Amino acid sequence: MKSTINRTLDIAWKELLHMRKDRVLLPFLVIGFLLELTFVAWATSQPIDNLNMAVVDLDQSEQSAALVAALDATDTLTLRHEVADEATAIEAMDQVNTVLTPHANTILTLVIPAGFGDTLTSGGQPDVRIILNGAESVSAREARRVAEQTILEQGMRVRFNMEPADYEDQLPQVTVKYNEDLERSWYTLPGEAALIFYMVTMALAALAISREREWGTYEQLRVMPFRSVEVILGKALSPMLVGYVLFLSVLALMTLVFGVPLRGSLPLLLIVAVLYLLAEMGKGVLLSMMARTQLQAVLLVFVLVMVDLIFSGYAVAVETLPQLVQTIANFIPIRHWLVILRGVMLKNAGLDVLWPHIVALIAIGAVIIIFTAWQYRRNAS
Amino acid sequence: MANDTMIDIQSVSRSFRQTLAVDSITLSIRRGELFGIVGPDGAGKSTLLRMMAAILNPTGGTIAIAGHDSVKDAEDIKSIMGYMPQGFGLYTDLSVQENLRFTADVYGVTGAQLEKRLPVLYEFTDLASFKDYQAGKLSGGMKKKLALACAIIHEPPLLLLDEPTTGVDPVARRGFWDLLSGLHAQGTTTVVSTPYMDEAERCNRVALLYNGRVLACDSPSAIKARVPGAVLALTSSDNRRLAPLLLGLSGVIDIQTYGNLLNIIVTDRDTVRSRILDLLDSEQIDDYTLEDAPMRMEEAFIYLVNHAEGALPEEVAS
Amino acid sequence: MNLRHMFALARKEFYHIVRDPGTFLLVTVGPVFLMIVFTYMLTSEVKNAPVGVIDHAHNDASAELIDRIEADPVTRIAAYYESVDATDLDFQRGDIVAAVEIPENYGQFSLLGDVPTVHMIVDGMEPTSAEQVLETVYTIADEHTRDLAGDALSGFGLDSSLLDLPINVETETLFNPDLRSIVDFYPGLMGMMLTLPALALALSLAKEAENGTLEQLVASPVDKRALLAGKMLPYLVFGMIDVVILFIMGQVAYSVPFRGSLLEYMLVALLFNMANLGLALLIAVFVRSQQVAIIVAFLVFFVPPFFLSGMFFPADAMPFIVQLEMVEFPSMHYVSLAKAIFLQGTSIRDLLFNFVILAILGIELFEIAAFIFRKKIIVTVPWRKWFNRDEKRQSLTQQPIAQSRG
Amino acid sequence: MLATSVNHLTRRFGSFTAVNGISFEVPEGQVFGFLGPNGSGKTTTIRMLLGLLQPSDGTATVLGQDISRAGNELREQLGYMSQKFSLYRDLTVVENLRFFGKGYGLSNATLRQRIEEVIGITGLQGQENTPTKNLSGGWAQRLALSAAILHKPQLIFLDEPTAGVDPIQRRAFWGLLYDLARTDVTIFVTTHYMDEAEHCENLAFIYFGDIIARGAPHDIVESTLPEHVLAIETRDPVQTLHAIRNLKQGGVLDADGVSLFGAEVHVNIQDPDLAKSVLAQNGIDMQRTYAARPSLEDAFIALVDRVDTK
Repeated sequence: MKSTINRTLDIAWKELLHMRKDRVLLPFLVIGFLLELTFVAWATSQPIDNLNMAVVDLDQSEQSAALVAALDATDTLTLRHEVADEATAIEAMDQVNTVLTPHANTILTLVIPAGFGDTLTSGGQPDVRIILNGAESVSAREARRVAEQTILEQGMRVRFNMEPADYEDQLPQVTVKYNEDLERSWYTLPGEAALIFYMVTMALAALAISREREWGTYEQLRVMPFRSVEVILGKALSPMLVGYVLFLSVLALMTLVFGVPLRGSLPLLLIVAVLYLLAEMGKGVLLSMMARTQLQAVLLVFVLVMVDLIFSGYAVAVETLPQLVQTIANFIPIRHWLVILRGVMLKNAGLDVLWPHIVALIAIGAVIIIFTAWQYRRNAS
Repeated sequence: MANDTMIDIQSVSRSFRQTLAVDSITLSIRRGELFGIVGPDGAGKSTLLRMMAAILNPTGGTIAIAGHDSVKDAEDIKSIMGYMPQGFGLYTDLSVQENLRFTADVYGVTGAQLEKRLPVLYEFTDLASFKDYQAGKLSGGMKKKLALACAIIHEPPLLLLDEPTTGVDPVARRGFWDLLSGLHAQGTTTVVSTPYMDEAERCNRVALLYNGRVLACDSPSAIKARVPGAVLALTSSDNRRLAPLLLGLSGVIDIQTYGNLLNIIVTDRDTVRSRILDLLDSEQIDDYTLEDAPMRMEEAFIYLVNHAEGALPEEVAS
Repeated sequence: MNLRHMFALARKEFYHIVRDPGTFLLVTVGPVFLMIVFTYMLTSEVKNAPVGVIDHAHNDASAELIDRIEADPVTRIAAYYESVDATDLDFQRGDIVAAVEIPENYGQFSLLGDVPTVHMIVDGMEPTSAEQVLETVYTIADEHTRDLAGDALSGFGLDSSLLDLPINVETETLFNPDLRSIVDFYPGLMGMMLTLPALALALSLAKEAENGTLEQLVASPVDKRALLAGKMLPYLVFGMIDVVILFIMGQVAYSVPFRGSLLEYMLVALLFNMANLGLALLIAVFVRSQQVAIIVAFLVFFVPPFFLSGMFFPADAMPFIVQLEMVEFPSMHYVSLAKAIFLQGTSIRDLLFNFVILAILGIELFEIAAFIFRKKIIVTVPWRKWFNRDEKRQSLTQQPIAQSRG
Repeated sequence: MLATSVNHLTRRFGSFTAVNGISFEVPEGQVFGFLGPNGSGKTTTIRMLLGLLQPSDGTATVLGQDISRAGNELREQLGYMSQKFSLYRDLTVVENLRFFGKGYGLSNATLRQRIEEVIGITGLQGQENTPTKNLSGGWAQRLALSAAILHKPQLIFLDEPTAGVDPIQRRAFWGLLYDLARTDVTIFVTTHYMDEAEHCENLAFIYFGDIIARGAPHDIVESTLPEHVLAIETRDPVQTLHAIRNLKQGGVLDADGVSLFGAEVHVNIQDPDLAKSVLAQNGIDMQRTYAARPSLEDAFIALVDRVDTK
């Protein structure tokens, strides 16, 4: 008589064979998502620069020219149009970039009133106006930040002959921890990696039983002398394996190619990944039992992923979300996994800090797997 | 009648990549015939039927349906024909009535014409009391009846049915064939493909298809008459022991076990019969009956296949 | 095109949509649900971010600063610490996202120009909210310092205007005064949601091919243009219903301004909807299995518009070749047009280039699908072996007679 | 000894009774046919015997064990080939067999040997590494049978094993079943093909949850339909059909059913000779006639008819 472990492995081996034979699904999932990771990495590391700036210089003085030059010298803003009056400038903001008319869309217009130079050199406080294009809010926000800072520096330079270093200590001091350069990709990439990891393994697990049901082999499997826990674990094992390999490669890709730091303990991450996988596998197999067809299973996974994304902190830190959302988020495995993953990678967090999330993962995983096994047995009778 | 031929198939072939599904078949089907295309899975039945239905172009040869070329005038053919694909080609989420009305719209049967036609079809297929059922909830036999009703909604002179009774139980199968006989009686030309040999016997003429070729095309009785030899039916108390011994007798081509009855196919009735009697005698079996039995279509088919393949013992093949 | 056939198919397709809960949800609730998820992920504003305080001063000035931080909706005071080092653990846990260290001499100015300033530490892990928190706390601290300095100057009998910035910047924001990102994402997102009906259409055609009902249709005299148009029509209708629902949702729930002509926007949405559905038909003409259809549709519908249409990432920043490539995708033109009509009140007349291309795509994609679609069946590859003659022959030689003879 | 014995077995789904207190016995080493139209309760019965479904009422023993208490030990002695083709179509022949063998707890050495044996029995040599989805209907069926007999079960349940398989392959398949039966394996087959049912040694007909006939195929036909079928070959079958129907309606001819059968007209009558003379007197064109015994299918349809009219 063979042991439970042996039988579980028999099923797991068969599942691996299925995966090897499917020439569409696995390659699509893996290549598709690695492609997406690269896309996201590229898109989020793209600096917001060369934004189109228009200038209405009614002063035409040495000082106004210097101010315009200072703004043009920044990476963020590029002088595209010099227009005679404000009305023309605002009209330009109506334009839309197309292939035929690139750079038509003005993000920021600077209006320098007459007398600007004189007021500034005579110690007065001259006015300038900034007109922002709110239709491109992300760019506009960045343009405003850079413009205000540059105008301030230029003013200090002309009026007090002070360079930024001279008055730095009079401004609040800022230290940014963990992600010193505020690299967007450092945050999005681990999130994206978790998402890929999550979707691929869930999709594979969700197919495990719905596929048998569609093929008509489900009944045959139940006639064979397997126990329910052997079937479920066997079914979960191979998606887990694939998921794990994928996780390792994504981790390597992130750290080695995209330069996201890995500051904490790698072994800790590798172990917790298994716990996280177990919880997600349970969910996948559960979905699989609910679905009648493979297509339904895949659609269910999509819906679940969308819901989980709200709570996961995938795009935005959970801490900044409403309290209710934060409470619900505690019951979602990927939320804890993201905290752990980012915590270890960026913050060098250890067990002492992360233990509540690890405990939560184990608890959620256990509940899901027990519920799944119970459902399977109930299905069978 | 000016032209007696409904379907004229001239050396038609069809290949899929490297494989030849239909291999230069020439057939002619007359108006008013109930014509069977019989053969095992993969013989090319569906391919041939799909080409007749003008939804698959031949890679060689021509098909003319009532004088229309199946490639050039495909759309003309489609309006004079009713076609029932293999499987259930209707919408399971629509009701019986909705399916019928949809098909009627597609075939341009409308208004008063449709209102007159529907009761006739309900009566014909016995589906009246199910008209608001979703088609997916009907039993297998009723699905087939519905599919047939849809195929004949525009009273087509030609009906093409691809394995209409596969997976249907005998009661429903019988009912379905009674419907076909009814249509036949009304003069509809019907081409039906089937893997079941007993159904072949209900056709006027049958083409036996094998490996994309026509092995024989004739009336069922004429086809059976081609098989030399006869069938003897033996019942005895110890058939299981006898079967291998009988197979060893010369002149015995094959044995089919039907429970406690053995159908013995022999080359020559009289000589082999006496050999069998000798064997029974030497085995000391006396509570037996040995009778003549009719040749079955299935036996004829297998004989013809083996004949074509050259797999028969010489004494039979000659 | 035979209109009777088209309407017959459209009616049938409508039944399919209404009777299949999955499809029905996909084309009705789906877009709304997805919109909520997307807007949520992309535009959430930081509220009550937990901030730690290391107060070395313990005076009125520091208390006032702490009050101001607490009072700001973006931030709240979460904990007090003795030293900066003590904040480490809470930073790692994520219990605080920023900390403010107030120096011992905070609020004490001397005429020598010493300006005691605060030191702030920000968790930069998530840059978007980190920037918001940083900006908020920085501005509070800077203004507070200025206020204190102003008071101090008045105390010394000096004019507080000395502290004024050298240049006064007045900012005016057009189209979206509060620079809410949802306002400029929303029109584009509305278009993204229209991919759901398109996906449903592609699946529906693939399903007909899988179930064998397409074979029946192909064998009927229905003309192919009517067949495709009839299948498409109900999805077009549901797509437009989605547009209306999402439009109202944008006005009511997200206060997205609308400055252009509603008629013009609806026209643009209709064309985009048609282009999307045409693309779906094109996919379905080539792909006749649901599973593959869903994969191809995902690649065609979601990836390009998301990353390349200029909805989230400015199209200007793309390499020119990518921009040129995007001309073929309806989503780029839709995003340009929708944004301009919504926010800037621009008329189609000023965006003729995009409009004309979108219109061409809307009609042409359908035409291409109809051109390629053949009223013939496609025999799928798995059956190939069935026709393999060698195998058949082999099967026979081992077959009944030879075998039963043993 | 009995391979299976069923006593008043009942299964209800809600208010619907799928199997209604049926009883029958299957002697060891027999080919037993369990027949009925779709939805008559065949599959439900098999599922109960396999332990996949609990009976609502009644008892049954399989290989001497009570089905409501049997566990994995019983399962290891049973083979099952389900209605739908139930092998993994993306795996090759050998991969499938290996999985099934392991599932039934065969050791590696035994498994290798059994796979070779079974492939020999079912004639799958040379197809070992063919993906299952590329096998045609008949070959796939053989593979399914191979998987079901791999662990040398004493009793094999076959649920409509030849659905969709062509006649040549079906015939070969039945040859295999008889070879197995010779090794004292009991074979329990459900089918709705009557020509196939004729192969069985013993039959039970189930219809809407009730057993309506039991016995050897011949006996069932004879006890159900003592009359004959008269087949009339004629030059114009359609016209002849109408003529005979008129005779029947006019009370001239005493016949059960008149139907068109290809080029022939079939009439069910008690006495063929009497009928022939009546037809001849009435000027019916008869090129050739022959009388035949009704088939099992005829008997089955008659039985169902009787139940329905009750």
